[in-house]
Amino acid sequence: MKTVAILTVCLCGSLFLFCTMEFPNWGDPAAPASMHLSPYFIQNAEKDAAVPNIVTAVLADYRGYDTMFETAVIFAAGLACFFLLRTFTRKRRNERLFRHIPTGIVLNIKAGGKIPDDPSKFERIDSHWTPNDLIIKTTCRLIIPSIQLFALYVIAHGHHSPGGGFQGGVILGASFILLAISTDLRSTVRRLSERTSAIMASAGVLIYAGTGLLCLLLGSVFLDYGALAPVLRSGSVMARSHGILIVEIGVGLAVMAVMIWLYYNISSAGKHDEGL
Amino acid sequence: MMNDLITMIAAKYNYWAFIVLMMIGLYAMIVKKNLVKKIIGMNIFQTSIILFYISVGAKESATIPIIAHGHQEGVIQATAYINPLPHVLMLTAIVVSVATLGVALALAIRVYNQYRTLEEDDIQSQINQI
Amino acid sequence: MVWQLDIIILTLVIISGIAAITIKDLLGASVLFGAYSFLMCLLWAIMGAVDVAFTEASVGAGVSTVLFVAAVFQTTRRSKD
Amino acid sequence: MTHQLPALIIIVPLMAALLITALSWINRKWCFTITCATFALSLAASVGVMIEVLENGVVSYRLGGWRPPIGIEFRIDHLNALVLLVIFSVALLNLFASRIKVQAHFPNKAGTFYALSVLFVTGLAGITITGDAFNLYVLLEITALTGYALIGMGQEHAPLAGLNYLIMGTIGASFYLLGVGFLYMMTGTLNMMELSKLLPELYDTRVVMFGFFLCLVGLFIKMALFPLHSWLPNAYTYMPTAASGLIASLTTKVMIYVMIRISLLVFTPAFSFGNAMLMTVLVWLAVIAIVAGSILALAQKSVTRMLTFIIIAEVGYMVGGFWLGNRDGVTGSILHIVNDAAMTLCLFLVAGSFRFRLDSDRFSELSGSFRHMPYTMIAFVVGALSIIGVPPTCGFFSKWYLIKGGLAAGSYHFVAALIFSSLINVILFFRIFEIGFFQTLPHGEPVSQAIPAARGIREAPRGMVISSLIAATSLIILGLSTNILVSRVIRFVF
Repeated sequence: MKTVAILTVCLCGSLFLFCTMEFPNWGDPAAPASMHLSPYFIQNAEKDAAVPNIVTAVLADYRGYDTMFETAVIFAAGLACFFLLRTFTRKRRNERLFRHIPTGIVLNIKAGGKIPDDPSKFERIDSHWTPNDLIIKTTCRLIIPSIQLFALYVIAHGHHSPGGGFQGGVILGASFILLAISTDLRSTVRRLSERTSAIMASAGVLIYAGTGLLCLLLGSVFLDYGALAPVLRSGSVMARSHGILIVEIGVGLAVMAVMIWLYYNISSAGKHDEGL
Repeated sequence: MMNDLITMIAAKYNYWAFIVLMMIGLYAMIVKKNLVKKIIGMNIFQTSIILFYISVGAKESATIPIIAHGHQEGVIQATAYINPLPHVLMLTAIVVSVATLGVALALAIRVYNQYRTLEEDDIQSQINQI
Repeated sequence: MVWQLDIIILTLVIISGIAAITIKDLLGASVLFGAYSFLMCLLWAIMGAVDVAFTEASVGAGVSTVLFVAAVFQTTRRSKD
Repeated sequence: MTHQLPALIIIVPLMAALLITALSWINRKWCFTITCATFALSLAASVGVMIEVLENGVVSYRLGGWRPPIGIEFRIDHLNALVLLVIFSVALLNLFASRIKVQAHFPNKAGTFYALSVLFVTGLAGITITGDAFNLYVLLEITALTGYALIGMGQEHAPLAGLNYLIMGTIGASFYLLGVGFLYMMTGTLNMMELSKLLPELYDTRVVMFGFFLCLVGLFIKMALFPLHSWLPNAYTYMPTAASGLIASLTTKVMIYVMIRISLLVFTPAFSFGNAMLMTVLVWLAVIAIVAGSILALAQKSVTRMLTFIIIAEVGYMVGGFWLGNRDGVTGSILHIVNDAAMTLCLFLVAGSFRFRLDSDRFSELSGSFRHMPYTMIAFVVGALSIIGVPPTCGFFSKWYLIKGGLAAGSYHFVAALIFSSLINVILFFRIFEIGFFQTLPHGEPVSQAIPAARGIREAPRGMVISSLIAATSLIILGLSTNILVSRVIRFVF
């Protein structure tokens, strides 16, 4: 079996190698890929949509339909993970663990025992070893807001610099994941519940598709942001630029929510207890 | 002769690296029995394709596809900027690959919960026993 | 674009790719895969695909690795191959 | 408003999927209604598009208002419109049948199930109408991802089967992407129409040839052509019955449609059918697929598993028929896409009813089913006759065209394989009829205490029975309207 597989892989590789001889040279400015369609994008992106970052312009405007489905793919992944993993039935355990927050001492309360009644001093945990490191917690508490601020900058500044809705959304999501890693999943879920993240994910994609639909309802075709001009009170070029910003915000929202949702489900195998 | 060889290597080595990575990914997907290894192989395979597309878009003596400020008045030379289209396509491909990864890991966790192992041959022997 | 740098990074990418699929410890494999993604991101930054590099840095080296580690924690670290 | 119809086909289900997800966290009651309305609306839109195509020829819709090679366009010709109709009709019928099953199997996740299946259908419809080679890949992945999730929630070994499908499916989709990359590298465009204009000059280069080959191999993996079929039987056997009618009857057919589209639209027929060796090899592969699928189906002991191998054989029919390269073959292949979708839907719905009432669909459990589930069995018989190819069911007519094409091309091995597989199908299904009809008296017990009745077997719920009967009727209607289909629609394809 192994040799057959290696032979197949090598055969595949040598076929490709055989083909590379006819490839256009790497970095050749006269290669067909650089000659045919891309000059239009390079020369017109700024004229058409007032976006200096050509990649953003192509991503959200010329090929905006692709990007809408890219967001839908990530949304589908979140949905799929939830569908596959989430378990709603909790195992009844005959012992419960509580941590005294100021001292970090863990109380193990057997069935029938009295549950500590001061919720401000005790927190419910799921295993004896649940990370509670002061240094990590404090560092993350300091870092997370700046990460989030940077993420918002990345979303908003995607027109002029690398970045955009997708990257910013991932970074925003990563900040919440960092919070979940540094404390525990339970407290993160308390801050941003699963319900919120699911609704936010669909709202994000809905912003994108809704913008497209609005263009259609305003008398143009789907995703033609130029049609938003009367609503945004600007010229059609600036309307395209603003339209791109709106859909980027939608993408950012959806991607952030889905990343958090994915992490919630994968890190706890759908149980949403202590997580990593 | 020697010069020709060097120019050919310079013009193609990126594509060769893509082929090597693709072979690594394919090998891992076909031969490895561990499911997480297979998933890693799948990701390597996908990134190799991204490498291919980005190499197609590369352009010598050109800069990143963001129009320089102060360029607005003059005519924009297409040769001055790298081809942006493959970048756009590959952004989508990266998103697709992380989405696939999420679903794959979710399935792998379900498989583990069912059989308590991630090795494909162990699972197969468990299935055959029933 | 400096071709020496390019070749060094390409070699490193290939090495980390091979290492990620040969190492027996799955946690190590996930971390090596993160390194692989990050090297890949450098490669794209060299080739001028800044947006792709940015995405790969945040997705491939960031979230993917976290998801891998999370999944390995939920399953097992051991692997026979 | 009619010129917006193509966009509505996609937007309505996409928005609905999002709405359903949000609603499933707020108020679950509405999920089913919204799904229903979505499919009905999209079906109506695709009927509208079909009428438009029949009257005015190809419909093109520019997304974002950009002209085609710059932006993405929808391009709907006769073939697409036909496939769209098939997709939404199948989705609607399966939805009616699946309502009770969803409530029974996924009580907490019904909304998510509906959202995933709507996204799945959105992906398929998007694949069908897009005019952009890369966009097709993105939508392929949407279909695939939702499909993996739906399959992974099935019973027994479903997660493993789903993961295997995921890995194979990703290889397939990646090969397709790579093939598109090769074509892009040589031409610089991704639009299908423009590719077909630019490619003829490059036909003799290795890269284009190899790109074509890669696209085909990727699609073969996705459609489970014989040596690459290993993911299909397990995935389709274990998947939840609520989704089986949808996934089993649409995925492979849409992939075959994509193959036809790539070969005829992106490449010209002159190129695709100009390479005699390629055609011979592919027809031989199809022959092997038909024979192997039929023989493997004989070895199975449960209805669903047998059907999965029949699907593999049917894929062989369509691929072989198309690569015969003559008019009759291609007509038969396209006709079979429609007919096979209907047949598979009918049979999978019936198998779903069996599993719902009997908890299993092993042959041995089916004894006495004609007595206790008469309407379900009527649908089953009609579906079986259609698979076998008995007139006036639709299976006969597509097989007729395929055989005519095979004879015209001189591919007698293909004709022989078709007849062989029909004979095997006779054996397969009459075995089940025998068990269901005659074996009411196992172990010589009196009729009143025959096992099925004692187990409380009765007719499947109304929704399932009605939808399987509608599917069965559609088989006969499709058969009787073959002439119209061929002369009004398929004639324009090739």
